[in-house]
Amino acid sequence: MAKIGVFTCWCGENIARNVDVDKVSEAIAKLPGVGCSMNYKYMCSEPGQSLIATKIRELGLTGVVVASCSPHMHLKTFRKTCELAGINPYLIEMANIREQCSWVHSDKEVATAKAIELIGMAVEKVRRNHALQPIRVPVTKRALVIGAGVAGIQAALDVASGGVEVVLVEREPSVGGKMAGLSETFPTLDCSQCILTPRMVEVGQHPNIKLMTYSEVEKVDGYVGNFKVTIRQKARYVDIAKCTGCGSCWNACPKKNKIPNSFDYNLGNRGAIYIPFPQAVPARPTIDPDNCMRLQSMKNGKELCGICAKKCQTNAINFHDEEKFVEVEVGAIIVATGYQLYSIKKEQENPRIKGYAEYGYGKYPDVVDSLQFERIISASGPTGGEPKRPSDGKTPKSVVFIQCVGSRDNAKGITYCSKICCMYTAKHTMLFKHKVHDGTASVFYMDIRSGGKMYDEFVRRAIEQDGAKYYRGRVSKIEQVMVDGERKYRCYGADTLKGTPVVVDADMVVLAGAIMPSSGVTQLAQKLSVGYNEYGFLSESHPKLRPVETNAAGVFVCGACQGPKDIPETVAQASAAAGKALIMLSQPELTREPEIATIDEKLCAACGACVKACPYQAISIEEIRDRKGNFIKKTSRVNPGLCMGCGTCVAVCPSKSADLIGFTDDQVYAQIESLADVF
Amino acid sequence: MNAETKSTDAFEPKIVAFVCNWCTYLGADLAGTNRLEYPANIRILRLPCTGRVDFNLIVKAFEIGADAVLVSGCHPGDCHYTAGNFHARRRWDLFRELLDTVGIDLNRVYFSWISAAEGAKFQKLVTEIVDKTREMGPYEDYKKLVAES
Amino acid sequence: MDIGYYPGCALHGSSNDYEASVRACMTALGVNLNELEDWICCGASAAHCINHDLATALPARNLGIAEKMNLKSLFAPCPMCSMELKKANDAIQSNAALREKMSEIVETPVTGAVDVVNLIQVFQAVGYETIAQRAVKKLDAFKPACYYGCLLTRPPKTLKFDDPEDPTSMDELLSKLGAQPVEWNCKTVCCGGGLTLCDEDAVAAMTYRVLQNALDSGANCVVVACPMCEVNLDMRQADARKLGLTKDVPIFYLSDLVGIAVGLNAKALDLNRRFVSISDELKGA
Amino acid sequence: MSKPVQDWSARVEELSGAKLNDCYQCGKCTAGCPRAEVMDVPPTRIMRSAQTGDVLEVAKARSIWQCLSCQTCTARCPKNVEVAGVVDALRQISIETNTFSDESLKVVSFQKAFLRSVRRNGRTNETEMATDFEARYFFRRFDVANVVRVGLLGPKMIARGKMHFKLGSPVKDKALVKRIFDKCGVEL
Ligand SMILES: Cc1cc2nc3c(=O)[nH]c(=O)nc-3n(C[C@H](O)[C@H](O)[C@H](O)COP(=O)(O)OP(=O)(O)OC[C@H]3O[C@@H](n4cnc5c(N)ncnc54)[C@H](O)[C@@H]3O)c2cc1C
Ligand SMILES: Cc1cc2nc3c(=O)[nH]c(=O)nc-3n(C[C@H](O)[C@H](O)[C@H](O)COP(=O)(O)OP(=O)(O)OC[C@H]3O[C@@H](n4cnc5c(N)ncnc54)[C@H](O)[C@@H]3O)c2cc1C
Ligand code: SF4
Ligand code: SF4
Ligand code: SF4
Ligand code: SF4
Ligand code: SF4
Ligand code: SF4
Ligand code: SF4
Ligand code: SF4
Repeated sequence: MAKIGVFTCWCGENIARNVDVDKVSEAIAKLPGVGCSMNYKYMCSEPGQSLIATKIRELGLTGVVVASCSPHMHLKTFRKTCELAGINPYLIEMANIREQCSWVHSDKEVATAKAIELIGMAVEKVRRNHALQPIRVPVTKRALVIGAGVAGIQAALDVASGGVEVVLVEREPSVGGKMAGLSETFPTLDCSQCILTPRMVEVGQHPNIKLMTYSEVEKVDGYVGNFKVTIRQKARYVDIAKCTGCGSCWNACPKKNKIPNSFDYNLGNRGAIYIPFPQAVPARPTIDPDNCMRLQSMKNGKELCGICAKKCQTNAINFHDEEKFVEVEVGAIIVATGYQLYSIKKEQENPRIKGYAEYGYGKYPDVVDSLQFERIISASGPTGGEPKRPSDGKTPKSVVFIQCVGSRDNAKGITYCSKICCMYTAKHTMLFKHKVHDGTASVFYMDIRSGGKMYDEFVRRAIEQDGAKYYRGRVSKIEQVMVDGERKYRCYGADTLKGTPVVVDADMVVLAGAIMPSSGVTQLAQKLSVGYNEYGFLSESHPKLRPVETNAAGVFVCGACQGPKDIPETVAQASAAAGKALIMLSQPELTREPEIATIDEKLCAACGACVKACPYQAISIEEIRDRKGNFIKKTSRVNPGLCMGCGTCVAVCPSKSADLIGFTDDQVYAQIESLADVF
Repeated sequence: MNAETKSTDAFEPKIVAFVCNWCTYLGADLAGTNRLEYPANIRILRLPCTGRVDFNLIVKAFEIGADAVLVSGCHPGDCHYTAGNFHARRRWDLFRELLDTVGIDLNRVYFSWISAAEGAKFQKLVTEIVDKTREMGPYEDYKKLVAES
Repeated sequence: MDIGYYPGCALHGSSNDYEASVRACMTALGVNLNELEDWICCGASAAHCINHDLATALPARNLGIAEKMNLKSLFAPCPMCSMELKKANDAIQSNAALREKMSEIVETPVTGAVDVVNLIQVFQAVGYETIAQRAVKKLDAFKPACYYGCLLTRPPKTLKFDDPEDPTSMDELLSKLGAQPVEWNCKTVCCGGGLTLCDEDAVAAMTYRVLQNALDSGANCVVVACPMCEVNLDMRQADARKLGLTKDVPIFYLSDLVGIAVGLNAKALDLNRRFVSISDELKGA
Repeated sequence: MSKPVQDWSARVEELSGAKLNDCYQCGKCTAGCPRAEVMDVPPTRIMRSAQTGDVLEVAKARSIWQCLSCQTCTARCPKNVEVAGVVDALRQISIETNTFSDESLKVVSFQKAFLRSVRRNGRTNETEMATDFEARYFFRRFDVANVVRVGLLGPKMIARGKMHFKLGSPVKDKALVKRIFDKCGVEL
């Protein structure tokens, strides 16, 4: 038999001024099942709370309604009161007679009547409340970081230094990401390798970091605190435990310097066994199976070449290596898969994105993208930092830089600003001018976006000190022409400030292509249940207040995979993500509100409507079998680790087998029906 | 409404509102904090998300005598649950058809987005709904329909 | 194959050599041209400058005739005509009010149901493979600069044909027939044809740019699929020479080259009336 | 003359179907326009004027009649704006308001001569058109050089059978063509 205590608060004058609290208590006392109804000046105060506690104990109340302010204000307070008094904290409901009544209705009679109805609704609900226990889940104190660019490196080092183990997965043979290939970096023009290499080495040596390069995430199971992740380690054909990195193999490979090196964006060459760049971590080679003569010949049962293995003193080379699957258990996941440049050329993979046939990228050898230019002027690049154009190795005297290529171009299918190209283009003009003093750097831009500490000063320096010529206008077309026997690239542009067309003949053209998320990121996002936008940039929970969390509990994002970003922002975000992961992993166990969905498996028709509707992929269809393993029926099942309690499944279930604890159909209908008498 | 305090012939519309916990409920709280007065004809039911609202809940509200129903949640894209209100929105077209089929006057069902910061919008909306419903008069048709069947 | 045919004013006037070439070539390929009965001018370069409604009404009249004749597709060898026809067709198809208005103005029902095609599309419909099989002569003497001009691909929203910046459909056909089309810059650069009678100096400069680039890229002729391009590049070449054009460049219609490949002679293709005369070798003799 | 229109932006949008506010003044239309070099108001500025509604100034400009309708601007506009359509709209407005400059008379005369020929015959007759154009243009401008130049070209074309004195196959329903012109409110 229900015995409900109803405690009406005056909130000083706040409620009592417009609601006749005595009349309320009187009316409520008459409701069936109400065991006590009283009012007090400040229910949330110490004496107010002890009044409630005393009544709970004295009368053996089975449920409590506090009629006062918004539950967002004090539901937690009164739950604690109940718990202290010895009843389950989920057996209390609040009626909001302040924000929804006394503060918004001045007619006292009307407000009093409404207060009585609101409390009546709460009484009907609490009568149907059940004792609930918060869900507790254990936490595996280990984090997974996916992607080892500067974002992944920073996040891994921070988590590891916080005393938590990290598994760092990188799909390339070396860590470092794009930053490892940059020349000097804005806004300070320090050498990229000089600042990144020490951290790459640290990642390779940190006792808390298990580095898995040339590996990708295959499968993700489980939920926050308890993920089981399967990682695929690609066949490297070199046992990096045995290998010392001596280099005898790659120096002897007959394919040495014959295969385009993707790390140099195909401007330089490597061998079939190679390290992508000298500072690679791990400093261990990889065999490229498509270009190795031995591995190719083995397909036909032959054994050609094999020179590298003969040279190797440590027997590290294994032509029979195979890909391996490794399962790791982690409590939190940080995604740091970075970006790639929009490919610019006429042919595009994504049908929604169009290329720039008018710029001849991919057709004209000296029309390069911005990352290629980074390699061309990088001291570690294929030309040793001497600016040379790809077609004939001549030093370019006139370079045209074009901004917003792809970015902000609706016709090509990308509407956003890539945010960093204004800055790196200014940098490019400076680095070029520092190396070719009599050269001309011309920039075509639409707007200069240089918001950041010392950023605008940086751009102004490019113009004022280094004499870069900035034209405000887009380029319409680039044509390869011969001028006095010299190959030139004629850029048909505009100077919108002057209001005329401008034509500039360049020896080389650099296109600042749009920043796009790394290939394959959407498949990864689906494995992790992380949202992404139409371009594939991963979605944070809230752009301002939860910038590194995602809506998948326990999964965090940082760096350019979330949106275009420069290094300072990337690193800041990586540390933030590491911090958030450490906060989560520092708890002995995770508790979650018990207000989640349940399925009545007897009723469920396994139609799958809920599975499709659930925004968190928390429901799946499973088979019920008897003890002998005979199939009985299919049913949907909620994973309590994933369910966030939104109730969408309940609304879509045609057989009414789904319900939401804490907001059950039973409770909600009772609330509505309580109005039947007064309506 | 309370029959003793109001003269019986003056029609007081009865409105049931299903609102989400994270946006519209907080918007209503803000209207309160700012003392934005609005008609007392509305009864709010707090649900986690508008995604939780199904067709039957709306029908139920009319069955017990509501003259209008409001469903209000977060703005699209701001949903606390990523996509819950998106589902609600997609269902909305279906709702309308179904409601129409069971004979509910679609002019009596309101769907809106009110954020936690939009106390004034909440005040305005409730006032408008009450005014409009007052104009339309009591929803006798549906009650008759229920009584007949 | 049967297809509707809209010659347009140019092919019945100054560019009657194009009509001869197209007709001969189509007959050789077994394409039967059903000429629109009582067609009128599509308005070409003038109507859209002067009156918005007229620019739709003139082509609409022709589309109405085509619909009345139950023609599924309509071949207009002049890209300006086919662009204007297509534009009107699209507008009428997607806008019910305009459909009514135009049907009333042209006193014929028009719904926008006709598929308007250009010369290259007709060859595509016949099939490049089929044409190659019918070829009796290899075009190995030809190093054409395939010139698409403005209106074969532009505006792309209306034409939806080939890449507007780097079209290749003509190059592909001619490569199949043994020619060696050159890579060049001016495939879609305007030759100035629109103002050929009004601003001779400017037009000469534009013609020069196109022709010189063709020569610099190693071409021995320019191939067009447009009567205006032909007249302009051919007739204005004397002026271009004054600006420095290094030598004469013979201009062909695409149908000329296909015709030569399938064995037609210079007379059948009407190759003898060009301003810049064509060598016997290139006439396919 | 058509009715006077107050809001020129709206009128330009109506005639061209272009969304003027989409233009972000990037200059790509000017950069690729084969005529921008000689234009007094290049396409980007034409767009800007249309955007602000200050159109009558541009209607006087030579540029709009120097445009070749080559569609390069429209094809390359990153914002998918119908730039060439805007130019057409301005040409129509300049004729409606009779604001085109003297310098543009030649082109306007040519276009009108063309359409007059179509109105009369249903198709163009080049000889008639050329004579009409030369006559009107010559009498208004005394541009002897032009008469001589076109005069020199004429014989060349006739010699090659490219200029015709009569239409090959005349249009039967010529009256309908006239009605079409009238219904569209074309004044030539
Ligand atoms: C031309 C150019 C010049 C620049 N210059 C500067 C500058 O001067 N100053 C500055 O501050 N910023 C500069 N930037 C920006 C800078 O490159 C980025 O801010 C930074 O590299 C982003 O780091 P990241 O770790 O997020 O991404 P990335 O560097 O892209 O790293 C991502 C890593 O994840 C790996 N990965 C991707 N997908 C997977 C997967 N599915 N599984 C496993 N691993 C995966 C990749 O292989 C890569 O190693 C420049 C950018 C460009 C394009
Ligand atoms: C007009 C305007 C509009 C904006 N609109 C937006 C927007 O729409 N979206 C957006 O994302 N951002 C917006 N911003 C930016 C936003 O205001 C800032 O990003 C944000 O407020 C910065 O937060 P903060 O905590 O760093 O600094 P503050 O908000 O300045 O907080 C600093 C606090 O420290 C206290 N304090 C200062 N010195 C001391 C001291 N010595 N000892 C103790 N306490 C001290 C101050 O009293 C203050 O409470 C806007 C900014 C402006 C100017
Ligand atoms: S020779 Fe052997 S030890 Fe030396 S780098 Fe090659 S694989 Fe490693
Ligand atoms: S076996 Fe392959 S990797 Fe080794 S040296 Fe030969 S080609 Fe190079
Ligand atoms: S950062 Fe600058 S160059 Fe890059 S897209 Fe934005 S405005 Fe264009
Ligand atoms: S200072 Fe402010 S207003 Fe000026 S450019 Fe920078 S961000 Fe924009
Ligand atoms: S309540 Fe929401 S999150 Fe939970 S299972 Fe249902 S739809 Fe999914
Ligand atoms: S919607 Fe309902 S019946 Fe269908 S699978 Fe889900 S719980 Fe079962
Ligand atoms: S190209 Fe388009 S967006 Fe750019 S200035 Fe011209 S009309 Fe405007
Ligand atoms: S259509 Fe006119 S404005 Fe546009 S590019 Fe061609 S000539 Fe220039």
